[in-house]
Amino acid sequence: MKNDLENTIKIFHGPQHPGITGNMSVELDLLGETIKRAQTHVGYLHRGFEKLVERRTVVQAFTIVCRICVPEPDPNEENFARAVENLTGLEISEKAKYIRTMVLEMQRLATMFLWMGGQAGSIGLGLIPQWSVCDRDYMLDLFEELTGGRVYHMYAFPGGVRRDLPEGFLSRLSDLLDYYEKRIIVYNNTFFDNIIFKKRAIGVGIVNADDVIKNAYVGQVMRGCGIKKDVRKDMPYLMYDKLDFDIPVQSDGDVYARALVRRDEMLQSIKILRQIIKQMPSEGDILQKIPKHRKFKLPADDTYVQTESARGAMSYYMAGDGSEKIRRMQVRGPSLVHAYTLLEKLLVDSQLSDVAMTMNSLGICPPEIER
Amino acid sequence: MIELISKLEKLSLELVQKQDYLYKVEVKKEQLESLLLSFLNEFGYITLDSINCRDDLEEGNFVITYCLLTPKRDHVVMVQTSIERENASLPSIHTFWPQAEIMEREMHEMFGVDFPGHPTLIDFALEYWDNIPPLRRDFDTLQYVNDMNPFRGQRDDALDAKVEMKKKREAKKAAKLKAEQEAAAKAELETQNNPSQEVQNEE
Amino acid sequence: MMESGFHGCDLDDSLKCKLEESGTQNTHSVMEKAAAWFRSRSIFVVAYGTGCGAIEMPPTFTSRYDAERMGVVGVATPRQADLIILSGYLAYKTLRRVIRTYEQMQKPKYIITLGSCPINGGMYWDSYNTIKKLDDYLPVDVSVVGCMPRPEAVIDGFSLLQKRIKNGEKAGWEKYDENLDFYKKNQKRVLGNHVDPSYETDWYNLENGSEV
Amino acid sequence: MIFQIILLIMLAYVVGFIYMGLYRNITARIQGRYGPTVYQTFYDSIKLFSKKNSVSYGWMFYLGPVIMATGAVLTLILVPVFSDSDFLRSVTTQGNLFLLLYLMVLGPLGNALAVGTGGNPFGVMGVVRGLTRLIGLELPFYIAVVGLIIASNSSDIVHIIDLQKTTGLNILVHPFLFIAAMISMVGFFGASPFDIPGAPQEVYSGPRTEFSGKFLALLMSQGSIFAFAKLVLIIDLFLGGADSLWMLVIKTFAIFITIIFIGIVYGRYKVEQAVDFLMKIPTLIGVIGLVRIIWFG
Repeated sequence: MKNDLENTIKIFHGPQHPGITGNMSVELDLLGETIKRAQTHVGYLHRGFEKLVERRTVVQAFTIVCRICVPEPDPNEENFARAVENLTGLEISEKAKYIRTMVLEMQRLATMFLWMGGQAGSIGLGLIPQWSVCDRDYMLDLFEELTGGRVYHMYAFPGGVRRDLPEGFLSRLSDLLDYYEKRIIVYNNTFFDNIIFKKRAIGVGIVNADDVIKNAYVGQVMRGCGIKKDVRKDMPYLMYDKLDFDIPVQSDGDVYARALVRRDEMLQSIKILRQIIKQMPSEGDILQKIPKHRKFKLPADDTYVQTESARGAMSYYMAGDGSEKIRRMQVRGPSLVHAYTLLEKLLVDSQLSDVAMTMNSLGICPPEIER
Repeated sequence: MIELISKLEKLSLELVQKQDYLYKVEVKKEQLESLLLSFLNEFGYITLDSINCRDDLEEGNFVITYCLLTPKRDHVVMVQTSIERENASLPSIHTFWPQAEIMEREMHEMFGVDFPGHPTLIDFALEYWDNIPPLRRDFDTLQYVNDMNPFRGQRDDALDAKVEMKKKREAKKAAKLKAEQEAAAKAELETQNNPSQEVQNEE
Repeated sequence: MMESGFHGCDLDDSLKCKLEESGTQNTHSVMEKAAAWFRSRSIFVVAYGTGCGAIEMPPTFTSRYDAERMGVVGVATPRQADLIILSGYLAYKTLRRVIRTYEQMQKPKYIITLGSCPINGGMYWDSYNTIKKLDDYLPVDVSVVGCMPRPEAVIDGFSLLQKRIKNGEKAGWEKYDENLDFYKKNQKRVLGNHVDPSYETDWYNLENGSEV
Repeated sequence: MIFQIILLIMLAYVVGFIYMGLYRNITARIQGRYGPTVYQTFYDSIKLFSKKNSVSYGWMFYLGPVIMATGAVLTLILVPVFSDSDFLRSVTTQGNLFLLLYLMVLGPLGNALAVGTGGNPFGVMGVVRGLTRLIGLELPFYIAVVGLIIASNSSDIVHIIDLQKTTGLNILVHPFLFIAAMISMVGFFGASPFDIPGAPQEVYSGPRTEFSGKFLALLMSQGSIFAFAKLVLIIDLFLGGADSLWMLVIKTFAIFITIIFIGIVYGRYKVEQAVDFLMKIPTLIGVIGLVRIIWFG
């Protein structure tokens, strides 16, 4: 190892780099273009969320938790809301559960489109980002109509959701899903079946299936190795136990397998959303009234909740102390282990050309690593 | 699950069910490493999902929670222990779980917990930090911010929000009162002028 | 909470910030006017997403909002860039890199900030790791407010910047050159001396020496 | 003579920049957006010329763009632009293919020398990638050119153009050679899938990483002049040259838009994959064309 590192040059892949997934950096020791050692550096986006949350009441903290992961804020809101509900024993109505499930699946679709842009951009296929980011925008329009926010929704409040569905929303969602189904065929032809994407992605960034379980790799990394696990099925929350969907798996464990898993998950999300549109109850409370909003107290207890985000299981640990403030909220997103333990391992002996592609396929989101 | 309860009872530990998929077991610090090892090797909880730390300043200890999963991933077991706040240190478990390395590094930086035997206790998110570890509750972030990074001053023509709010509220109240009085007076006047109005409206 | 009348720059009187609102600068010759017009028509943005606002950069630059039709294009390196978009809050660690990136850019150069965080801390006003008041450390040309600003707002920010360049108004980099001591002192106050090259460097002479 | 050379360079500059603008515009339309104006690259280059420069790596570093520009301009004035008309003809009657092939490599080599002194690892990586790719690109192109030289029994471009009037266009007579030359021409244009030297997701802008302001503008200008020269060379060799300005524009645009359409639907090959591909498929096609000429000529 020491001898290998003797003649290397050290470069920083990021934080100012077009090929990095957000504001982070990977320190690479290169021999030619082969990477001999990789080390991840984060902290460029550290805001101290966990400290900020400790200084705020539940209602105040609710507005900032969605900022924890920028590309997909909704799993954060869901986790936060569910943790508070677990601690205080709030029950939410069936309609609110359906709406929350719907928002989560919509967010999953939107994130997948953004990922597709990044993944195609990392191999220089400039056409796909242009299309897919635009397609994602149509979903953001629906979000805006539903919640009032394009990116940050602040929607899943402890005890339900903040607002009822607008009139005719479900039919508009249904139209968009029709459009997406057509588009996914186009993407399949231009991107997933693209000969150059196949040539570059197959056999690159192979994750060992034995490591997956022990090292707590989650999401598409796990399912790309043929392990059929998903929080939505294993520890069902909201309405997922009443919905019919599959968990797509691939067995190769490389970048291409993860891409295919994501493509199939998009189709599954569309399937779930169609069921929700059909089953959505027309009547029902959307938000359970919390007595004394400002003096809403959390009991001295702790809980741990998990949600399947678009990149894997995202967990929150939350503890109250009998006062209005939250004693401790710790976020454990999928990126933490992926960006450190996994990425540092995968990049060794790969090429510089593979760095951006590998990072994108792991779904690394820097703001969630360091909060 | 019953199997696990009986196994833990042998070690005189109690498994508490917290939620549908959530169990918790509390141990002493001395027992922690051996218990985690037996969770890994004997009970089949081979996934370490996260290590969480909580600062109980009033009791003077840190509460550390290890969240473990089986390969089935259908429930979470929280192994909880509390350690002294002063000179806090824990055995490092990065040899059992590689991902613990980064989690412990983060905990070291944010809480100042020491991990003897940990290979890379370097900076995680902060850079050149020389204050109390920031997530300890005796670190006052507002004080720190005011020292480092003062607020933007107001404009010269800015108004005091509290006074303005009060004024607005009073004005609103006065306006409401006035409107009510006017409405009452008007109604009274109308009923006096044409008493047949109500009948007409009903038609 | 917020103390009224508290001003950020506790500096010597000699370094008192003389950053008045930028007035119109007279463009002297036709050549300069022409150059200003071409500058406004072609703005290269360095690819650096410093905060949450970076999530609205892809929509802005791709087919739905298409900033390229205004001549705003992304480039990879700071050497070729005219504009850096500081999209949101800046942690101290990022601020070091941003200052370095900004100084690698070639003049004339501009800064656009997105969101409320660079203006007054935004919702991270009590965070121990982010700065408030970016304009103490770097000269900001256009601030687009919002959390996040929508792509339309970002494009509006671009067009405002283009208008200002076209009119030949005094830009941020000129202010930065004039008040280098003020900015360097502020940077040193929050970042310590942990920036390469160090703050003890004689900036004025260094720059003259390396002028080509 | 001098006047005509200057006029030719100006023509190449304008047409080249409009083509580069069209490249961006057509790409944008396919991507579903409005895109920049056709003159956008021209604005870019003027703006870059007006930028200040405050970095220095010594004179060798700045010689790089100059060498590249020299290579481009020399290539341009040795390629016969118009075959039959007197307009702009006097300089280019003696276009020799061997000299041209040499000049086409001059630019990248000069740039490599310059970037090496810059010391930026990404620049050096980009140059190494570019030179490796050049090995792959040259082989099919040279095979195609050698095939044409054998077929027409001359290395004079004017002669090759004249010959096509009697035998028919080379694109029809020697289609294999045309395909081989066309694939490597995609690479010479830096279009996908052979655009690895300047891949922004990997090495920033590759060889251009450290260049800014005037030197970047010079690189852009030489790029557009060179692009025009290469297009003219292709139509001279395979499409029978051009008699008038209209013919020139139509024929070069046809070649150009083919390159755009190929580039837009593909990502980029890694450099070893690119060389692997170029050494196999286009080379094989070229060899088939060559064998066809030699045995069945």
